[in-house]
Amino acid sequence: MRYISFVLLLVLFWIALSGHFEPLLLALGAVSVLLTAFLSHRMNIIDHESYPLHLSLKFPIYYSYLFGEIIKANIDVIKRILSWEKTPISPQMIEIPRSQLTDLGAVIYANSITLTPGTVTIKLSEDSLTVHALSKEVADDLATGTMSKEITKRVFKE
Amino acid sequence: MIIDILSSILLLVGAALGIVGGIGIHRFPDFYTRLHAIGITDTLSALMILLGLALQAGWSIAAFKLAMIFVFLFFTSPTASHALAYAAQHSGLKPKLDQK
Amino acid sequence: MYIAASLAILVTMGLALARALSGPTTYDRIAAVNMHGTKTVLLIAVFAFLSGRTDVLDIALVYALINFIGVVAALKLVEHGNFHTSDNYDGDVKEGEPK
Amino acid sequence: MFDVVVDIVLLTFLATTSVAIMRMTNLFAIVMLFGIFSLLSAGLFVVMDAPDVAFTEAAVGAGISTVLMLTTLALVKRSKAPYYDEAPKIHTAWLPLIVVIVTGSALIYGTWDIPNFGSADAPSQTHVARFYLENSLPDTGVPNTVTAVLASYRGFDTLGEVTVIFTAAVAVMLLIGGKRPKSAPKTEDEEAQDEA
Repeated sequence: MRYISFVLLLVLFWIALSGHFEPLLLALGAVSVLLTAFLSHRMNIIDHESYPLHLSLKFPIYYSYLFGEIIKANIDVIKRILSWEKTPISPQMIEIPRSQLTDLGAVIYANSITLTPGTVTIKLSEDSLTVHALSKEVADDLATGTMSKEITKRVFKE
Repeated sequence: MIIDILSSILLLVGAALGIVGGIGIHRFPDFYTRLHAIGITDTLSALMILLGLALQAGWSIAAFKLAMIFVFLFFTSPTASHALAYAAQHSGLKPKLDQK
Repeated sequence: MYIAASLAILVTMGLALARALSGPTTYDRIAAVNMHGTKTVLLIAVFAFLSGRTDVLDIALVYALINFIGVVAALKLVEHGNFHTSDNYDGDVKEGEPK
Repeated sequence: MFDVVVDIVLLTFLATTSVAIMRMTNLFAIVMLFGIFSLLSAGLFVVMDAPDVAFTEAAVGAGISTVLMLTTLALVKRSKAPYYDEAPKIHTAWLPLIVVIVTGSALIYGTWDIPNFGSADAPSQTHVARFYLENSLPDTGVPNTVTAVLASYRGFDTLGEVTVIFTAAVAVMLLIGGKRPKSAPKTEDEEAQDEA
């Protein structure tokens, strides 16, 4: 199932990038798709974590939320860059609890934190995340754990 | 017509955000804070520029390629930022923190 | 407006280049190189539309990936290769120290 | 017209980068700047209508060669000192300067004979190029003319090149690949990876 969808994805990708349908080129494309699939199989990189097929239906909901957050965070950072104050920023290092159970969930959370400007995940350990935040407000906001709850709700809830 | 105006606005705002990020990496005091400025150019600025171009391209292979460029940037930039921050911290580079 | 956008991107590239040249730490440089790469991708994308040859977008696509590979290779080395080389290096992490 | 502006700006960046590379002593920073250098020159190739060259430059110059140089740095790593030396001794290298100036002026003198960029009566436009542009698609069925010439019209030549590169790669791998030195103990997560 996983492999079938992976090969289908590769085929779609190949066709979309090439846009040619002559038999010779299609054959070359098929060879490259199969080679890629074989190599990925040998490298053992198509599994539950690296190719989360079971979550794919939930990603649109998650990304629509994430884009909202990214835009908000961008506006905040832009204001700080362009502000006339001498020190518009107050950098913080905070540790927040890792509330997701699975590794995949924790990585999604850490990734979301890094993607929103103003916060960068520095370290992901067994039970906490170390985050560098551009300002105290952002850090406090993150410490409330709203984002973590939202992600758990949107990605992992049935 | 509306699409043209919209895509111009997106393009110009995106490019302007790029410059803002560029100012940011010179204005902020240390490496970790500069990462946040780079975050702007990697997310919103890239998104707006590529979206503006995609509006011009319409439904075509070009639009698909733009979408792929965005997806790649979107997946790789947080990985790069995180790896960079982790490596910097691991090697003992101390962030300048607010002393308040 | 393509022209205005590409000029703005060029300015950003210049700013990133200045940061890459001035450092002060190696990490600043890598970050600036990464940003410079992203901006090159965008410049090529805008330029493809400016000149009306959208097949050039393939190159932007390749860049987006290559740039990432370059950065990750650099970081892999920084992390595993005893490579604590901020120019004003003052840490004392020993080789082989567990992470 | 605007092409020219972009050309000039990119060339300025390129010159700045190369001067910076020369003045820098940190090898790692130099490798990163080489990456920028490749990206900039590939950008120039795109502006000057040579997407194939830009492709190669992006993949080889910015990608593989950066990785290779970084790997080399890792292989020759020193145990303690960071990858930069003491500040270089200030002396003026007159001989290299003269050599560079002479070579540079010879090259610039050489460009006077080259036809202008994109001029229609340049030899490269008037001789065989037209034949390949018209015939490569029906002959080989490959849409990209450069690929058609490389892999089909001069396929034997390319085969020779590939053989040389392959031999070189095998030789290098025999020389430096081999077994990993046993002195470096594996970290825990590497072992975990091995087991997985």
